[in-house]
Amino acid sequence: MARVGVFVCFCGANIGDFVDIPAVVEETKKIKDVKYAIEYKYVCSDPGQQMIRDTIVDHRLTSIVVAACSPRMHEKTFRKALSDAGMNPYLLEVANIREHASWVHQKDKEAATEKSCDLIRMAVAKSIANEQLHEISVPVTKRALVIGGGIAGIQAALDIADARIPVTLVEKSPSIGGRMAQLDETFPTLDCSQCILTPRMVDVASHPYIELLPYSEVTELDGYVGNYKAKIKKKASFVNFDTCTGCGTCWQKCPVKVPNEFNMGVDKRKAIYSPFPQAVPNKPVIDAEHCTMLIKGKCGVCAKVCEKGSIDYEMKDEMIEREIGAVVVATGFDLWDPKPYEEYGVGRFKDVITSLEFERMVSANGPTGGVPVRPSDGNVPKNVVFIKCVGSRDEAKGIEYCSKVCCMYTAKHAILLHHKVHDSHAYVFYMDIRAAGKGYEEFVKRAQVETGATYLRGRVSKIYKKGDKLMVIGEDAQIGQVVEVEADMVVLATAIYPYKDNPDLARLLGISYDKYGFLSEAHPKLRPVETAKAGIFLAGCTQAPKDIPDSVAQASATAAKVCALFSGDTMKKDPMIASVNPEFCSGCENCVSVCPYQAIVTEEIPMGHGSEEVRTVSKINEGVCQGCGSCVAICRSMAIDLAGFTDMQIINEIVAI
Amino acid sequence: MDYTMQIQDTAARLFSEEKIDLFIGYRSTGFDNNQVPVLIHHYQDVEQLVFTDKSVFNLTNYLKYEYTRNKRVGLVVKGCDSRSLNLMLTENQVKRENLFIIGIACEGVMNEQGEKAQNCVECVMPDAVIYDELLGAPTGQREYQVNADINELAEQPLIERGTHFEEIFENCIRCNACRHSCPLCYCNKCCIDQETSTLYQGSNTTSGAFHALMTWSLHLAGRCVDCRNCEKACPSHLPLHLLHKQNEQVIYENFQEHLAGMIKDDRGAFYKYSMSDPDDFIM
Amino acid sequence: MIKLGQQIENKFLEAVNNKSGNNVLDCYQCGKCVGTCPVSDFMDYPPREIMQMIKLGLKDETYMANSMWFCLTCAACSGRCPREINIPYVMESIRHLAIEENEYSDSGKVKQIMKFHEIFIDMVKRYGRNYELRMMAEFNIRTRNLFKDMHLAPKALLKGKIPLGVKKVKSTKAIQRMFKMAEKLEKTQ
Amino acid sequence: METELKDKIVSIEKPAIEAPPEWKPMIMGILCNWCSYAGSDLTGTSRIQYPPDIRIIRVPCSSRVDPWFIIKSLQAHADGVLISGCHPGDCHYISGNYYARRRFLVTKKLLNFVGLHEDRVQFSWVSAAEGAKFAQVVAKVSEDIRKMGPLHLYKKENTR
Amino acid sequence: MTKLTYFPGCSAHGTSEEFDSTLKLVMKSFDVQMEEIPDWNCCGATSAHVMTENLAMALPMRNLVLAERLKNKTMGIACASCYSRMKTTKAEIDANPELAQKINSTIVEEGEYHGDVDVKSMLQFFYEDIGLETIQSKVTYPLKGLKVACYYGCLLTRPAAITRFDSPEYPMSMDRIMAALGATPTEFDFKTECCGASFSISDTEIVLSLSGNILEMAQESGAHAIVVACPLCQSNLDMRQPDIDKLAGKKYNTPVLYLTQLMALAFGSPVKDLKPSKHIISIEPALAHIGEEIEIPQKKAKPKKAVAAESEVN
Repeated sequence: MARVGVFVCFCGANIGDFVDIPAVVEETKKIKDVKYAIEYKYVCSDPGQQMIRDTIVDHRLTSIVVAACSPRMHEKTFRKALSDAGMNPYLLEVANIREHASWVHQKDKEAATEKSCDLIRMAVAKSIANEQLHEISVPVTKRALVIGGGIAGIQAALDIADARIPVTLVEKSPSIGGRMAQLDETFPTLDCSQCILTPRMVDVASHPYIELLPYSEVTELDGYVGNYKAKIKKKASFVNFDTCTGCGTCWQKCPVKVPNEFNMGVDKRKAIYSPFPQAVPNKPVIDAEHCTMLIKGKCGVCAKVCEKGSIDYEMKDEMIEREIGAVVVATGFDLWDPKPYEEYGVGRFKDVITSLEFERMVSANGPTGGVPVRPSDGNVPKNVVFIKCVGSRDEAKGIEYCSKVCCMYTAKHAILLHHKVHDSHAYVFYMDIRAAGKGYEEFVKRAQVETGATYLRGRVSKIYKKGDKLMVIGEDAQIGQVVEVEADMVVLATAIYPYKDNPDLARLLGISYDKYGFLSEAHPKLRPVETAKAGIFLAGCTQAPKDIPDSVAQASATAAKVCALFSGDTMKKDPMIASVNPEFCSGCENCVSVCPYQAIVTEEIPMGHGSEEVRTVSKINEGVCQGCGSCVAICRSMAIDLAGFTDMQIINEIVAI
Repeated sequence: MDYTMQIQDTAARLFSEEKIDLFIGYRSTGFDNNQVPVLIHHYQDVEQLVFTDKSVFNLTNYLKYEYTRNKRVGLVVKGCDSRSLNLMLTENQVKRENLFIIGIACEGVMNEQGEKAQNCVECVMPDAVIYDELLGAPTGQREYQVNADINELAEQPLIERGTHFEEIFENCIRCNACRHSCPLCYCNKCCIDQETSTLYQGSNTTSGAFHALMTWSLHLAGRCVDCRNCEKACPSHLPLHLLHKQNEQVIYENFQEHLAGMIKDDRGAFYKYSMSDPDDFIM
Repeated sequence: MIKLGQQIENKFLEAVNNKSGNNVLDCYQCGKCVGTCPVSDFMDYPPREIMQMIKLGLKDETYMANSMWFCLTCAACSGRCPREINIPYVMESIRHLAIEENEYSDSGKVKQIMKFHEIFIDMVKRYGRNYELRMMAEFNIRTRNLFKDMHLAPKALLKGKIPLGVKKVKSTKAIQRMFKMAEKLEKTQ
Repeated sequence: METELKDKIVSIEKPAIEAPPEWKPMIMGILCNWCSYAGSDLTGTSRIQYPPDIRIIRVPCSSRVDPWFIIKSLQAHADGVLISGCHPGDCHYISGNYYARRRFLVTKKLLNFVGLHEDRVQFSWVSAAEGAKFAQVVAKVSEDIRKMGPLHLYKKENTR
Repeated sequence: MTKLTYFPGCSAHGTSEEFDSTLKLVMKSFDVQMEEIPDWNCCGATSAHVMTENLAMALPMRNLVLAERLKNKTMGIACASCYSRMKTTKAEIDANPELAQKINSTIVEEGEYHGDVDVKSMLQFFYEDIGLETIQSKVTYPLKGLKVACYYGCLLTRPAAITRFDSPEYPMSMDRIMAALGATPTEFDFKTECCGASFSISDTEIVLSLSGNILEMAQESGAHAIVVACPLCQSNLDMRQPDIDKLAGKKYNTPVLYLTQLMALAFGSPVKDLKPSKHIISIEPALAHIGEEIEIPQKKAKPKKAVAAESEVN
């Protein structure tokens, strides 16, 4: 027999002025099952809560209804009051008579009062069907998986590992380092990118809590927060890393030349290669697409010259599995391909290059020894035009967003050009200069004033070739005149674009991505590093364009999130989730197809009646279920129900009015 | 359309090769050429089997009962029946490896008045879509036709339509024959019988029938294949197809021309969605 | 000095947007159109500035500019505009609005251009087709520049470059009726 | 006998003018927790007034709404039903409202088919920021229902 | 035999007669029968849409209506300006049935518009419907040795959304046709720059400046001649060339030929069929280059810096 206690709150004047509360209490007392009803000035106050606690004990109440503000406001407060009194907190219901009655019917007290009575009647009816629920605790596997070994992935892995949590770092290329390793110097301080990055890379390789898996890719992720199971493909490197010393004889002797991705194709690498001298691990891999031994079975030079016998042409891809509790995705970015800019002669003019090609050229370890040269004839350029926003902020040919870093790196390029070629001149076409960051504006000033780069406000209209010069036409909007710059080389500040495999990866991980392929955060402001799927976090440019400091900061933030997740042996979870009554379930698996979280699995249970046969029924994975109720509504035999919002509770509410 | 001999031959072969434990087909009642379903367990009984344009029932219904579960079954399916079978396969109610399916490229069956049945006139897919052996010449999918009765009713004023349906609901005796005859009503426990749903409806009342039939038709929305087993089973002769065809039409017109059970592994319309589903009815 | 803030509504912007089917507010003043436009050097205000003037609601200044009369509708700008504004349509709308409100520059260049177009349309109205020689002659007469291009004439005529006659459309009446109907439509709008 | 039959003919939808003067519409509102319920709270905090005809039930997501709730509400006491969820693409549970949208369309059309006025059951997308929209939606539904008058859904056999 | 509805445009009977006549020769070799639209009218050109809204669409629409009567799938238009007006009008009225009805109301005698004729420029027709292979197969007199700058002008490929043909910035269709004829198309960056178009008469100064740039770049590219597919472009570049010469202080001496003239030549027509007398700048000196060996530019010796580009990183 239900014994419901109802507490009606005045909320000072908020409810009291617009609802006749004594009348509501009188009406409430008439409801069957209500054993106690009382009004109070502020039920959420300490004495108010004390009153609830006392009444529960004194009147042996079986459920509580508080008629006050929205449950989104104080449900937790009142639940705690119940649990302090030794009552299951989920036996509480809140009737929202403030937001839904007193505040919206301020001119009609009678109607507001009548509506409040109805809302309380509904809450009472619902509370009768309330069940005792208990927080779910889910065990946690304390190992993190970091996908991507760029600066964001490196930082996240190091920070997590420093908290003595094991980390598996998966990188698809032969070395970690990512895009940052390709940079020459970094804005706004102009310190050498390699110099600050390589110590971090070495730390990763030597950290006792980090397992580094280079040349590997994640292929599958199952499970749920705290209990993921990842399948990782270790691609065949054809080199035994255990015995290889990284001496380099093999790649010096290899006869096959392939465009070098690390140098953006400016020069060639061999078919057996280590991407750059500071690579970690500094062991070569064989590029199976180009190695003649692997394609045609002819050559074998590398095996012949290797003194350690580390070359193994028979090596196969290897699948490994790791149990992990959390995932950090840091897959970084690709450069947007400027091909649609036909007016800039992209693809036709060799001396129109992208910013990263320029970056490699001016890099001391780059293909041209740190001096920019014209790809067409190898001469050192004197007049260089830099065009910003190529792809960025261009709905017609590129993407709508601002890539955030181009203003700064173009300023850096202008300075570097001046450093490398003293008698050169930089012309920068810009639309706006976005230099919000510590020391950024000062840095742009340095490019303009100290280096003397000519800044022209306008988007370049066309580039054409005259002799061996490139003629760059654009408007300088500040003087309202069309200018034509005679240039030796043009550098396009191409946009940051999400890593091309992001959509596939997102599908594999079960997280969402935007129309460009950037992975989506759970909330743009308040949950910028989490995804909508619990236990999967984002760091770096995989989420949006970022510069190095921002990527590092976000990576550290993910580390904090991972550490917090792993702070106990188990995790607590809201019990308002779905469950299957196997007796009613007929195993049609329609629920499996509608679940947005893949939280429903199937299991075999005995047929019953002493039969040895089994039948398949659905089963909800408690750890994964978020309690949306999609499966409940489509279950025709009502075999699934949602704790806290059961069919019975809702039908009671419907019938109560 | 008479495939009696072919079906008898195939059934006999299946029994002799011990490929099946049981065969579901039609036999003649000996009365006015009417036929009823028959379950054949033995080789010698295959002579009872017939198939003509009086073979109206959807035999896949028998696959949902315990006496066929986990048995190797041979059966005859027409176009509509094969679609319900497809859905039963998708929804894990039968195992494909247990079935030997004789598909019919159907030319339409007769109603009680000896005319071509309405659902056959309006049929979208007369050929069996899943089979091990196909009899007859397939004619392919046809253009979707709006049900004639629905067309007629939709033009009536609201109040008249309400009255029409009130009569239907009033005449329902809640015997649940419709449910038993539907191959897709295989739930272990029907929601209509559960405590939660019986609350506040009054069982054998107009309102109760309204609730039961509406819920039932919505559970079959996007799944019903218009075999009309339910209508044939109904002792009150209620035009139950009205509810199903109405839903089918709304679903076909709005959700990428969805038709139940046409493709294997294609679930009912409510278990998938498209971003471009109609949104204009929502404020 | 241009004074702003006296009017809140920008009816001019609205009119241009409605007529052109574009939103001029999309323009973010990058100037790509200006460098692209083959005739921007000849304009009082290049297209980018015209866009800004519309945004500011400077109707009279825009009407008085010669820019829209110089637009060749070559569509080079719209193909490159990063905000996908159809600039030729915007120019065309200003032109039509200026004609409708009978408020436009009376500079020699604009007059000359308008005269040319008027004569051209007149030719079409009369013959259904263009009568090149007659058009050139009439243009020279009406702009009182009798000897313009005269140095070309002997050579062109001699070589048969410009024929002396025109093949008229048979149903000139139909064409003339079309002109009338179209004019009526113009007025009813 | 004849009077009884006549009574039956207009038993579901009666013309609004026949409504008793003291009749007030009763609208069952089923709102998703994350968008529409939050939006309705915002209506309250913004003190935007709307007709007091709606009774609100909170569910986690519009996809939790079984069409059967709608049928039940109409059977029980409601003259109309309003269901509201997150805008497409904004669902807190990724895709719940897309599934719900399909069911709602079919349910709405079916109810209309069996003789209920089309606007007895209405749907809306109201975000957590659209307090004003929620008030407008309720006002519209309330006005529609007032025009239609009370629903007589086979009521004579039911007692409250 | 394929049938093609043919809209010649006013200039075909005037300034571009040689375009019209060679076009007919070329079509004959492709076995395409051209049916001229009976009693077509002027498309209105730039003037109509500069000055008016409705007339600018009514004039082309009458032609579209007349073209539909011929029941051919495609209408080929010789003049680029006519093509653009026709294609734009078609796009607009097809997208907006109300507008179509409104404009149709001004066309009384000719009947109703249905929208079932495809509008193509002759260049597009050659490139898409005839195809490079067929063109190549008809060549009996390869134009080897002739270097040409292919000039498309504004309207053949722009606006891309309406023409849906080739690139608006650096089109290659005409270059490929020229290559199929055996000629050598040069790398010419001003392919789609404007020649000044209708300012030919009203503001000659502009034409001289714009066409001058085009001639300059064509000469720079090493071309013996410019190839065009638009009568207005041809007349601006050819007829105005002496004036441009005066302004620039040098002789360009670059004849401007129609695409079809060179096609006819390559398909075996004698030079006189090209009507060389119609050209202000004589075409014979350019045609004399046919048969010359083209020097293949020697690969430049690798400069020192380029050595670095070949070195390996590792």
